[in-house]
Amino acid sequence: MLIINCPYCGPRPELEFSYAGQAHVARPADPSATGDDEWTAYLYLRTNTRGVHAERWRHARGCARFFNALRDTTTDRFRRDLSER
Amino acid sequence: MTGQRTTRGGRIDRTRPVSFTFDGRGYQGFAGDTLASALLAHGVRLFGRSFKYHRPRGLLAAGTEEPNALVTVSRDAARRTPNVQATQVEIYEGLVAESQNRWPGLGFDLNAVNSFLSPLLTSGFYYKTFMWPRFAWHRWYEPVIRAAAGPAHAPRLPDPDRYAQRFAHCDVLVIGAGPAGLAAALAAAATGARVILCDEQAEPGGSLLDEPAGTINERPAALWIDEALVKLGAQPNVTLLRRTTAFGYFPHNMVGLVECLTDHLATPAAAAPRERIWQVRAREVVLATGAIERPLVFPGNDRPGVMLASAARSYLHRFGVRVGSRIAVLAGCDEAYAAALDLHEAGPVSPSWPTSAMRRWARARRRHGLLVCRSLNAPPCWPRPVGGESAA
Amino acid sequence: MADATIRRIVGLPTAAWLESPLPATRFILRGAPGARAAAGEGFGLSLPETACRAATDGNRAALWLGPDEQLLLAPDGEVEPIAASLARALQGHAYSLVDVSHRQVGIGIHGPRAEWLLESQCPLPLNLRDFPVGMCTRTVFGKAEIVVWRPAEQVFRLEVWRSFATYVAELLREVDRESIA
Amino acid sequence: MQKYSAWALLREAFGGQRGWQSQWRRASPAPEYDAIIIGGGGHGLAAAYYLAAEHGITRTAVLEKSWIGGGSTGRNTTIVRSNYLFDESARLYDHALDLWQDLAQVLNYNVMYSPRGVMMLAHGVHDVQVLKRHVHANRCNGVTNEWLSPEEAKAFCPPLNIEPNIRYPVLGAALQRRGGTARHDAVAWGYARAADALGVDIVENCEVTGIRRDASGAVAAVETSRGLIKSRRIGVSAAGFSSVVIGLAGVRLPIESFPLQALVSEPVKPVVPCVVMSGSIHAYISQSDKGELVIGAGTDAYTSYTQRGALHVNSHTLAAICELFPTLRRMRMLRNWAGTVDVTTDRSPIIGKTPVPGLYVNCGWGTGGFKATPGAGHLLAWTMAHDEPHPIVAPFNIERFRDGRLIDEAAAAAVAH
Repeated sequence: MLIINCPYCGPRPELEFSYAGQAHVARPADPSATGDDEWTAYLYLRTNTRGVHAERWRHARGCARFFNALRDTTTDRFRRDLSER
Repeated sequence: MTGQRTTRGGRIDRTRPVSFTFDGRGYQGFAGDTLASALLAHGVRLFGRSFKYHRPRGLLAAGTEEPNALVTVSRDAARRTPNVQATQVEIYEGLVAESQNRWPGLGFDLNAVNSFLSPLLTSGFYYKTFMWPRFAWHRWYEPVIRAAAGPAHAPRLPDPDRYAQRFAHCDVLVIGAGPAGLAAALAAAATGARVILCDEQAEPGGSLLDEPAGTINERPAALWIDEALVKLGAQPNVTLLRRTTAFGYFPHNMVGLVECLTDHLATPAAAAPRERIWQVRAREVVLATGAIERPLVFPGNDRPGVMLASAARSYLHRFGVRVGSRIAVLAGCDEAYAAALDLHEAGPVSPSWPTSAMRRWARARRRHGLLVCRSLNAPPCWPRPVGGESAA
Repeated sequence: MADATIRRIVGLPTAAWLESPLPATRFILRGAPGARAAAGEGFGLSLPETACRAATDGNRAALWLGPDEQLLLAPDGEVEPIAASLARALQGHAYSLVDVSHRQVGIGIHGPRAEWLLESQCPLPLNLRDFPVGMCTRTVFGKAEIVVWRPAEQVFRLEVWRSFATYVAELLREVDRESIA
Repeated sequence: MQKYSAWALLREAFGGQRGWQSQWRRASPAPEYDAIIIGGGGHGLAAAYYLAAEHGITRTAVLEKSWIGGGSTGRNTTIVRSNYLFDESARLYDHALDLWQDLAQVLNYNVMYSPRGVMMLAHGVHDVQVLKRHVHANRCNGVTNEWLSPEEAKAFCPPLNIEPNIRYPVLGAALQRRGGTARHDAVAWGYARAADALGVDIVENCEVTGIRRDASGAVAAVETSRGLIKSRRIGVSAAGFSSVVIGLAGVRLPIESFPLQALVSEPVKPVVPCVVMSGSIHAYISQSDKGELVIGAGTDAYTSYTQRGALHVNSHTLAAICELFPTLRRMRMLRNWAGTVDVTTDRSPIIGKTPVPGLYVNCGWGTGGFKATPGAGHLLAWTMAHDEPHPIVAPFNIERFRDGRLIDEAAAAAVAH
């Protein structure tokens, strides 16, 4: 069970969180003008990084807020200094 | 090797005899005995049968590293626990234990016929055959192999016991309450840190329990343990968990512990949970798990009568049991000297010679240029090279 | 709703250290910091700005649950006056105010073993250093989501959604049985 | 290849066991191959075997970064079944199941395929509806599957608790009798031995660090920890690390990698006769021939390559197992481990060509790749040999995500991942 640093509540146990996948996946501004490949990339393609991964968590059973964090997927260690609201 | 109880010594309580049964036969031990030590004291040498060839098996160790002496312990029809190490079972009044993986009995096991088939049953033999006809693996061969495998029976009735779980948080988790673990816990607790100290044994002390003559800071080992426990017990920031095994080290310093609460009691309270799982989150984890002796490799090293030298000391000093009257000491580390001396002091070590198999092994090793030592009967019981070879 | 009725519906167990259900008037207030300040005036108690802290005044309490979410607690039966007063104070602010009085059940745990009872199934450290008096948060107990608040050293108050209340209370009692043994 | 049989065993018994040959050579990589498979798990070794055996492409190498069968092949719970919902899946998984039937004879290696039945439990009305739908859909596709009442389920698996008042009551079960288990190591070793006998080089401790492409964009070579190896035909079968390997060629996959844990108990005499799975509570159990109870847990919530997971995931699974099998509560777990699983959005695999000419992929099997080992290898080999997708795997292309032709098997995956 990971310890995850919620930027609002501080370090808390993983049981309180929901994982929300890769961070910074932006929805195309105008879907109707977006080509199939770009739309597919938005919906399905993920970096699946082996290394430092920018990801989103939601403190679902805590303050309920989403936030971003950096975690090394080869060690599961968070870069605590860099989690942001 | 036929064990016997010494007249004094050991950490057992000789004023409190405890009766139990093994394979239906009644025995008596003392409070503080394990099933292994109590049976050994009665001269029992045969504790089990090997997995494949059903060869006879005795005690190799005195602790949790015991590979042979697996037994089934039952409190009642629903509370049968298979595959328990006899070295880890604390005896209580009325304990019922049975040997496993034998038919009709431990002494005479018809399955030992497998031993004669050993040239056929080489490792991985099942990958090389049983392929014809196509359907036969699942219908014919596999059921026979499955029935033969598995050393014990799973319980047949629903388990009526309760089990508990809890989370815990600490600054320092110390795993193992031997000399290193106790020292680490004392040092951490002195700083005001919250400390959890756990040990799989009923009694903290670890290897010191096998070293009554040892000293720490010029204090006798037993006294040092007692003082350490008093000091730790007086501090509210310390939790000492006995009979508690750390079983897994999970991400971010989460350690799983299992605490045995009632298996050592003759009459546990009805509401008492049998075990408690602890999910401990520790800022720092100290692994003070000690060392276990590696067995030496020679033909027949798995037969009853061959035991780790450290185990022989443990039986002597913790349980007041001499593991035999004629003892050959053969070890790969300096533990051999201490073991030989201790065992000798507990009653003269008879002139002991390696068995013919060991002699053959020793000759073969010498041909390869390895140093071979044997224990001698004359005190000081100091090994010296065989055949004039130099120890240098 | 009368106390006895709630007890019958959720079938909560009772114990000397367990007080439940704790009837109350409950509101969830959501809104920006401006709304929080205004609501404080309407509620008669300045709402906590520090994360995971509760503010109390007399028999009213406000619990910080999130940066834009507060749980307001008041004695049973005060829904209408509080709602009206908050509506007046919050005029002009963007906010949401939901009466959750009957959505959840209050469970009080007190005594020297309260911390030990809760730590069995709650993954948070609840010792006084990590969870001081006045701290509150949403978290989990076993499989259930709860709000836990420590109003005094040996007193915890849980707010549990109604359908989980029996589960939480029974689980607490199960843990209690460990200590009897 | 030395023939394995009862007779060979007997001969060696009298000959002092000196006549056994090593099962495969420890090959060093040659400078060039007609085909390279990246990943020496069951899938990759099977692909190499079928390339050599059925397509005559014997100048093939399998490049494995550690030891063969040490990844997901050695970490799974060995379940074989084909009770998936959609037509495309039915063909894919039943193709594999057909190959399992006589795999031991084909490879001359006893892979211990044991059709002991796979039972999937329904704990609620929704489960009942979903599983009955599966039974009907399977039967329409000629895939064996049948519906059992709770009493029939208990008759098939006696230790199962079907009391109505438990936390996860059993309301019925779908049973695929043809499903079962196989011995995972034997599958990898059997394919390795058979492929080696046909001339395939199995190169262990050889990590691929780059994929080179020529001016036309087609693959030309792989850079490895053991040097550059040329080939114009490269198949990637690197479960868990598919994104990483295929990313070396600049291709992105709709895949995320999660930890998946499993456990085995101490060995006991036969007590669980079949495979029992419960998709809605993330638990499944079977018993190995050695007597260990083999238990699969759920995936952890987050992507990770660490091959380890959290205790609470196992605890959840074991709590469910103890509820369903109350006689097993006193059993103790001996080992616990995790693997890394590639998960696609629709929980179906990707097999076929990639946008890079000469580069083929077999990935995205999620938690259920073992069952498909012979089929996936067979179909990847066909696809690589013909440079066009085999008709069975054609729907499982990468483009299905762009084209909106997803094959959503989440309900059949048995673990919510």
